[in-house]
Amino acid sequence: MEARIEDKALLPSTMALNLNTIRADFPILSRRLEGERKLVYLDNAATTQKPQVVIDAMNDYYANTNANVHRAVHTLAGEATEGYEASRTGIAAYFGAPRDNLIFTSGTTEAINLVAYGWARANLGKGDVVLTTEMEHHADIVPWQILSKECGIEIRYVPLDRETMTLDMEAFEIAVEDASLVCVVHTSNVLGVRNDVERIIQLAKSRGKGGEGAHVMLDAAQAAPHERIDFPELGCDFLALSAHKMGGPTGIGALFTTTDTMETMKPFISGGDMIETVTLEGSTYQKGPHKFEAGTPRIAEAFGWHAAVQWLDQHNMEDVHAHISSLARWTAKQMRDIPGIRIYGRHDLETTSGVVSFLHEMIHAEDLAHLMDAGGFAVRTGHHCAQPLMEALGVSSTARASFWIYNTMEEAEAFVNHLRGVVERFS
Amino acid sequence: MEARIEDKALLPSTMALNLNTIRADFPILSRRLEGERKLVYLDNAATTQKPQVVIDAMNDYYANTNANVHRAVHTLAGEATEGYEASRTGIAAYFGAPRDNLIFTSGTTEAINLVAYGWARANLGKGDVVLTTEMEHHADIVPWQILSKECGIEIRYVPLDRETMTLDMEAFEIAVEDASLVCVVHTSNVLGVRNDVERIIQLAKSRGKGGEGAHVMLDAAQAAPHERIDFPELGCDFLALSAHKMGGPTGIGALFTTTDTMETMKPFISGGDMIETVTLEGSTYQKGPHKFEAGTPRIAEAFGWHAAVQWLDQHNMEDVHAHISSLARWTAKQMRDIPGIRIYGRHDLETTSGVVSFLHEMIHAEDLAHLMDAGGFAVRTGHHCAQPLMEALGVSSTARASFWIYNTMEEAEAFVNHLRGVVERFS
Amino acid sequence: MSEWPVALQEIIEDFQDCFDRMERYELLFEYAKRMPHPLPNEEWTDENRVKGCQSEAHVECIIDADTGFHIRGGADAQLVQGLMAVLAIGVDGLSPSEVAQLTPKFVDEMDVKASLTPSRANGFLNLFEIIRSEAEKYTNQPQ
Amino acid sequence: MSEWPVALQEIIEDFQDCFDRMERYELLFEYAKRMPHPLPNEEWTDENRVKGCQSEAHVECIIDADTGFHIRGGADAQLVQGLMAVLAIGVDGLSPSEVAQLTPKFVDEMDVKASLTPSRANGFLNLFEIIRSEAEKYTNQPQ
Ligand SMILES: Cc1ncc(COP(=O)(O)O)c(C=O)c1O
Ligand SMILES: Cc1ncc(COP(=O)(O)O)c(C=O)c1O
Repeated sequence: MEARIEDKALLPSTMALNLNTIRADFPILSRRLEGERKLVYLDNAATTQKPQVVIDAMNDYYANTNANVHRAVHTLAGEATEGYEASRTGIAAYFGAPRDNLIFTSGTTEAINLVAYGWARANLGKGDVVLTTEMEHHADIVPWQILSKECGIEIRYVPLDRETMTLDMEAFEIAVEDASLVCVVHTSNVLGVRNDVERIIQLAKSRGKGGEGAHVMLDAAQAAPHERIDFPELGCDFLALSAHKMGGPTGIGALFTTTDTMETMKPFISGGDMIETVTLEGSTYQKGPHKFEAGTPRIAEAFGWHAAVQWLDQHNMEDVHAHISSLARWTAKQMRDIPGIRIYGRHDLETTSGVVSFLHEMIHAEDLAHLMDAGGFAVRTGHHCAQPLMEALGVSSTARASFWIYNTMEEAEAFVNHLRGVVERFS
Repeated sequence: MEARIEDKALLPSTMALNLNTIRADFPILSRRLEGERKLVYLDNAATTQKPQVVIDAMNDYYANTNANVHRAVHTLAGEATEGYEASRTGIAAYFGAPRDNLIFTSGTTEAINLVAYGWARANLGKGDVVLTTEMEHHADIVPWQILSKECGIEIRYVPLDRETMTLDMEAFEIAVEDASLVCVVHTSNVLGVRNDVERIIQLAKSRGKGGEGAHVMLDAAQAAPHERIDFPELGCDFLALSAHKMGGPTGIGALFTTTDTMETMKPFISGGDMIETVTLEGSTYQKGPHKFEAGTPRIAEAFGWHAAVQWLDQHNMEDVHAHISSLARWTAKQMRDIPGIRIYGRHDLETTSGVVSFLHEMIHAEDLAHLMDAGGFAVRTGHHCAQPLMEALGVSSTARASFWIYNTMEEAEAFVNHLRGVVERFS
Repeated sequence: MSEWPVALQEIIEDFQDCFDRMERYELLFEYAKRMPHPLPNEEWTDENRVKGCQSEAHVECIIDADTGFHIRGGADAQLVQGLMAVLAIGVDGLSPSEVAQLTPKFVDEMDVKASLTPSRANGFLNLFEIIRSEAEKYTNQPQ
Repeated sequence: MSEWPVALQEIIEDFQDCFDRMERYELLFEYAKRMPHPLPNEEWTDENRVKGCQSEAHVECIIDADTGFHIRGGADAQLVQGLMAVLAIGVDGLSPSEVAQLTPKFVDEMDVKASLTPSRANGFLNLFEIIRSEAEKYTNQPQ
């Protein structure tokens, strides 16, 4: 059975994006694979491709400006500092935040570690509960496990509701009362489910820590490429992100945090640039984000990420989300008709991101990924750094197709058709 | 008085390098500043410029290969993983080391923090002495100060011999006996002095920790761009480096450590990719460097750094060092003849790197840097993240010119002449 | 270069006849079913696990004085089991010294290598090396 | 746009006559010596320190009912002190409300801005803002 074209009525808003111009911005999309096969890149939840403007921004930095930033007098150093700090301003503004709420890190993982080492170690101890969920990426589990061994905090996990494939919000409402810190993935990298983060924050603030209000950290690695996040409006205390999942380069990400909370944080990685004075007896630290940014920063990466948010900013993120989400939902719907395919996630919700996790009852996920790759379709397979979620789903891995802004309906159709062929031939 | 040409006899080995072809490899060197002035980049100790092959390697990665690495089945992910791991192998080999001695970090600063958080916190405690020096960069001071507050280690500093501008090795010999960990800068970023690291390691191993042998960490940020370092041959336990100071990109560096020592290290930054299994109850970790590399790595940066070591490897590093060192020594010698100029460092030693720190008795260092910049000369001014060393030198900052492989005798002469003009006009 | 054991040579030719990667995969799926001495799941242990495979793969070697060298193995992914079967069939009944002298180059001739991702290729090389070194232990030929 | 206070206008023209950056720097060094009301080192405190300068710079404003607005200041780098002096001479004796209405744009007209690094420019803008807001406090004009 071919993909049913009439189902494309699911895709009203795609019209708002000019996919031809969008695709033309990404050099890799014209790459041909072995046997002149077209690349259909559906591994966007792992990392997105980069528009030419991002590559150019870093090129231009290295070819014309490169110099170490801060404390600098010469022309190049001045330009580099100006560009680097303009990147901070621009990226922060994209997230609705003042520039000094943004601490550059190497990615979401380091950002969450900064919350653990910088804030939690200074502010939590025995008796404090860190509430997280079964839906988390390992980046939001392992740092808490390490911290708990060290300083006696207790970790509790909000379970996945296995029926609805969403967080068990009833369990959350009860558990939040004991929590000093609530750490939740904004949008799941496996299920595509967007958690009701507004309600989670509201509950944590009103009922957390016995009514005192808990701190909230959101893992927005998968959310940032999908929707426009306004950090102050959300009202959480920490927001962790990676540039490479939203069109930016590898090696850079951010922790957003409020001025008040930042003041309660201890330094984490230390060295040059984060100090005010160093003597043999001791040191005093800078104020604001610089206190947490030791050493030569990710300068070229900041330029690249800045270009990425400027590129994204050309588009209405609601249109972008509608496009991606409807591609994923259409694809999931078609796939349910393929014998033996099972889908994980809630593809009946408009808030779902571009992720479709699936398995075939006979074909091993890894074989499936090879067989899809043979058709030019890049899908990922594995536990997606979410083993507890796999455990909750009763599987050890899934295959995952994930869409982003440049993917097209034709690619989704081709994907479904190739998958159908694979299943017919190999099961 | 013009720069004396006969002193160029100091420069026998420059002949071995073809500076025209070398310079042609660096796009930024043809940049013109305000008023069509040529750029003379003398801020190499802060960060070096990048050859086109490094820029191209990252470009090519983003335009043709970009995918997240590890646990990957599709073509791009396979190529990215292969290239990333080939970078590890290639970079490690450049330092004479097996690939699994190399832990990627975001730079020297994070590498030293990894020693502090990953090794020292697990292996040192009350009663242990960390021996470092007055010559250190803040990156090798502040992490120890933070650790000492936390776990009671004691920090001792080997003083600078203010006469010879080198480490007081007699003091070192005595102090090393109590030390569990010795942390020394291989080559000073302020003085250009290369410490006798071979002897330091030998003493630490034979007499450290009451004869048991101390661990040794070398900060090789300034050494790597200057000489070929063979990690196993040196015999230290940790070697910290930054790519951006040796022709590579920002955002990446490494900690080298031996297999045995690595096994005694606790995880530091944690999350995905560094675990073997994660359950709600706890996690087990990967073996080798991956245990310390959580999250999406600096993929493009690894490709870029790999290209940088391949580029460097075309040259004999002894010739490179001789070239840079003799430029610096020639320059320092000329500068001593300029009235009011005072030089910091030992420019009579062949081991000295490309760094010339200086001050004028009347002209403020920052003014000096501006006045040099007006001539197109990029020099840095400030405490160079070495306030304790500034204190020892009795100054609050210096101006610093630092040479690298692409700098020429003509640039050195022009620098000296412009400086002479500035001093005549402004003092 | 075509100095491969007869059984292996036949397999190589089988694969060379394939039109494209999908056909080669189909053939590997076929071979996966023909594992001469399967290793049932119950016998999968940490000791016989092949490291470097993403999926589970387990292998053991048997040397029988009369019937020669044999591979027992199993994997949960069929492509892995297929590669394992190719090897198992290719060397079945050879002497340990013949097996010890084998190189993994036959995979190139099968044109399968290009279809293996690096991690898969690594897994395969680990598998091959386990078998080769196991055979070497039992070989009389020194050197 | 040339609605600058007379003294400032003269300084601007002085700088516009400069041939290049080195000459402008020379002129700034000159001005550094002409600080109308120097603030001696002994009076440098944390309170009067200008933040955002790499080097030390300190400034205080005096408002005298008879003689108007005055800047006392000092810096260890001459280029900073020169900029400070330009400002101090340019506004010396104006009314607070005149000073409060000043914009830092005159630096553009002096062609000096291009010669300032961003950190220096920031330091200068901080200095300017300290003085402007200090003047504003003493101004009778509301808004
Ligand atoms: C001697 C020395 N150590 C450490 C560092 C810190 O390196 P990075 O800023 O790349 O982390 C530097 C560079 O500034 C240095 O010169
Ligand atoms: C939900 C989620 N959290 C955290 C991460 C970790 O991000 P990074 O690897 O960029 O640090 C990822 C990406 O893998 C993710 O999908």
